[in-house]
This record gives sequence, C-alpha cells and structure tokens, in this order.
Amino acid sequence: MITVLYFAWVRERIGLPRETLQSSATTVAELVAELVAREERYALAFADLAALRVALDQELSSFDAPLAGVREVAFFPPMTGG
Amino acid sequence: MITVLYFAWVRERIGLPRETLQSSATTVAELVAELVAREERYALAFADLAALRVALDQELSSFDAPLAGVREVAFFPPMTGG
Amino acid sequence: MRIAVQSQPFELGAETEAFASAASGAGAIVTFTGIVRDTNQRLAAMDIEHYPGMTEKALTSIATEAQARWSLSDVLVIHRHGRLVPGEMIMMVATAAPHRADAFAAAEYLMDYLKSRAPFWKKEIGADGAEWVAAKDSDEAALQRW
Amino acid sequence: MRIAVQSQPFELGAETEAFASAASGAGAIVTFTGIVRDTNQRLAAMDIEHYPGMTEKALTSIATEAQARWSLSDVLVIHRHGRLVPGEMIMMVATAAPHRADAFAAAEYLMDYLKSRAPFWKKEIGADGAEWVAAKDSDEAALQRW
Repeated sequence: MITVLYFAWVRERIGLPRETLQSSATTVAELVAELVAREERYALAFADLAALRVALDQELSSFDAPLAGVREVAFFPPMTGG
Repeated sequence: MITVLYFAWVRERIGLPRETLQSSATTVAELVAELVAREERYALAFADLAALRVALDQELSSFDAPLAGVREVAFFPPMTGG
Repeated sequence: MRIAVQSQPFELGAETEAFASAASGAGAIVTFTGIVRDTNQRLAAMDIEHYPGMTEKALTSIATEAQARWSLSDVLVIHRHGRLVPGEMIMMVATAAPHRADAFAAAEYLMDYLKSRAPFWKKEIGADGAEWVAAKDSDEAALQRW
Repeated sequence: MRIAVQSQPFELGAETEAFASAASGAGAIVTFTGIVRDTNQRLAAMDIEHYPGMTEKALTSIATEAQARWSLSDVLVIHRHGRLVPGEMIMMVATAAPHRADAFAAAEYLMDYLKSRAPFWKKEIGADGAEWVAAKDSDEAALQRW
C-alpha cells in the first residue's frame, strides 16, 4: 500500500488531498500512468508533467525515480513560498 | 578665514579637533604644505597622504581640489563605520 | 537554529530582538520579512497551503545547508500557512554571523531556496475569484547563482 | 526615509516593527544590524567618533542614491556614536520594497557605502591600550560591485 498526497491545484483537480492505494508501479512515471488510466480528473491533473513536482517520502524527486520502499508519494505544482 | 577639522588619529596627532586659520593656499595640497611647515606634529599627521581623506564643506574631495569659496576643510583617515 | 511553521501571526519586532540578543558573538544580523502585498487593491486574502512534515524537513535542510556554506552563529525561519490578509506578515528569516557578507549571503540563499524548494503554495483570493500563484522562472533562475 | 545619528541606544525590535508597519504596500523588508563584537575577549569598549553635520549629509546622500537605483518604499538608517561595549548594537539599516531582490540589494548597497563613505571612525579600547580600527581593502573593494 502506498499513500498518495495531492497539493494546491493538483488536489483541487483530483478532488481529494490524499488516498491510499495498491499499485504495482515500479517508478513514479508508472504510478502516474496508473492514475491517469483511472479517471478523467486524474488525466486532467497529470496532463502536463512539466508543470508538476513529485516528492517521495517527503524528499523532492523525479518522475523516473523507483518506488521500491517508498511509503508516501506527493504530487504538486512548483512551490511558491516566501 | 578657513575652519580646519581633524578626526580620529589625525586629531590625536595634531592634538586638537579644529582650528580657524588664515591661508593663502589655493588647493588642499597647498594647505597641507602650509600646515606641514608649521610644526612637527602636523608633519607627522600628514606624512602619508594616501592614508588620509579630505572633505570640503562636508563633501568628500581630493587633495588637488581648489579651495576657492570653501569654508570648512576636514582631514581624517579612511572611514570605518557600520 | 529555529524553524517554525505555524498558522498564527508572529511578532517581527520581538522575534528580531530575541534573535539578536541570543546571537552572542555575532557582529551582523540580517532579517528578511515577507508581507502580503495587495498589488491592485483587489486582493481580499492569501491562502497558503503547505505539506506538513515535509515543510519542516525542507526548511531544516535549507538552513543546515546555509550553515555549512557560511560562517553563521544562528539561523531563524518562521513561515505561516492558512489565510492571511494584505499587510500581514507571511514569513521571516534571520541570520547571525561574525561578518556582514556571510549574514547577507545566507539570508538571500535561504529566501531563494525557501521560495522554490519548500512545499508552500499561495492562492490569491480576489474580488473576481481565486487563483493559484504561478511559480516564476526568475525564482528558479535565482537558485543558479549559489 | 529616516536617518538618525545618535549616542543613545536604539531598540532593534521596536524600530523594525515600526518600520515594517509603516511600509504600506511593501512586500519585502530587509534589516541589517551591526553589533560590537569582542573577537578575542579583550575588547573593553568601542569608541565611535563622527563628523557632526557631514555624517547626516553623507547618510542621506547614500540613502537617496539607493532610492534612485532601486524601487523602494522606505529606507531607515540609525547609527550610534560615542562609547559602546561588546554586545551593544552599533547601527541598523532597513529597506522596504515591493520585491525581495530590491530590498536585499539596497540594504547591501547602504551597508557598503556607509562603511567606507560615511564619516565614522572606530577605536577599540582594550586591556592593553587603544587602537584605531584600520579600514579594510575589502570594504573599499566592495563598492566596485555597484
């Protein structure tokens, strides 16, 4: 089981802040493909990966990173703090 | 009549913070030469002009600047504020 | 080092005074404060979302890197989340160092990284709707100077 | 703009809070504070001499130039003179701007010029005598980046 978190407009497009799911994906990109295949709202949220960032267990990572051992994946737009 | 001010170690070497004097100097350099000729303590204070700064009427200036119209000349070492 | 991520306001004056007083041996203190600005008189509020857990980790990691790069006696980062109105303070950083160049460089570094690497997202609530603030290319480009 | 040259202490927290509150429309506030540092536990006091009249003019001129170079909503400079002991605050500058880059650049500019162009001289009073602080080549060199 993996926990997936969504923030900012990714959260709004998908319509929920977090979910726990069973996945056979071995990389972030494969997880994204699984999500996109589920429903239109996921396809909409993940339409432009260049506009998204991903964190694995709360560390910024990349879409080709492996998911082995990862418990928490978060998707969000580029940060705008400060 | 011109007012001459001394600050920091220039003041200490010359032994006074200010004096008013009559001078026929037309430039700062000429004024320095007049002062140096007066007494040893002036010669000591003005021994190394590269280590000194001059302000004319409270504006930083240079040793070759003309004195025409100037009422206040100040000599001091490089500033160390902040 | 102190990292605070909070919804409640902070007192800039009191924080600055306390930081400076505690930074014994420092010759230079730099603070930066970010304020919600109403650029066109149409901003009603600013919502700041964050990623609890990761936010604290990211800020700690940025501050730790700053301490490794410069000679600093102390670092403070406070960042608010939740709803803020124009004029309210969003965040502050403070750096204490023996010399001013280090205090300035570290404060700018903290701000540059905090802007683009700490998980905060701003949403502007205006008279005619709400909009997520887009990340600026210039903020990403600012990282390249370090 | 406010320029203050004074022998009495200033309250960093209160000054910072008041400056930030008054800077309406600013998105970024930067402050710098200089503190008397006792580098080797042998400094008893620091005497700061200045040139009354010229000091205020020079600081005003530096602050005016900063306002011409960057988009600033406000500038504050406070500098003390007289005898200070280690741990006491010597001076502070504060800048308010719509954007952080301007606030940082202007604060660094103010400090670089204040160091080498405002008529203050520091004398360190130590256990084994007093000595005028020598100007650093690096401080003069710092002006060349502007």
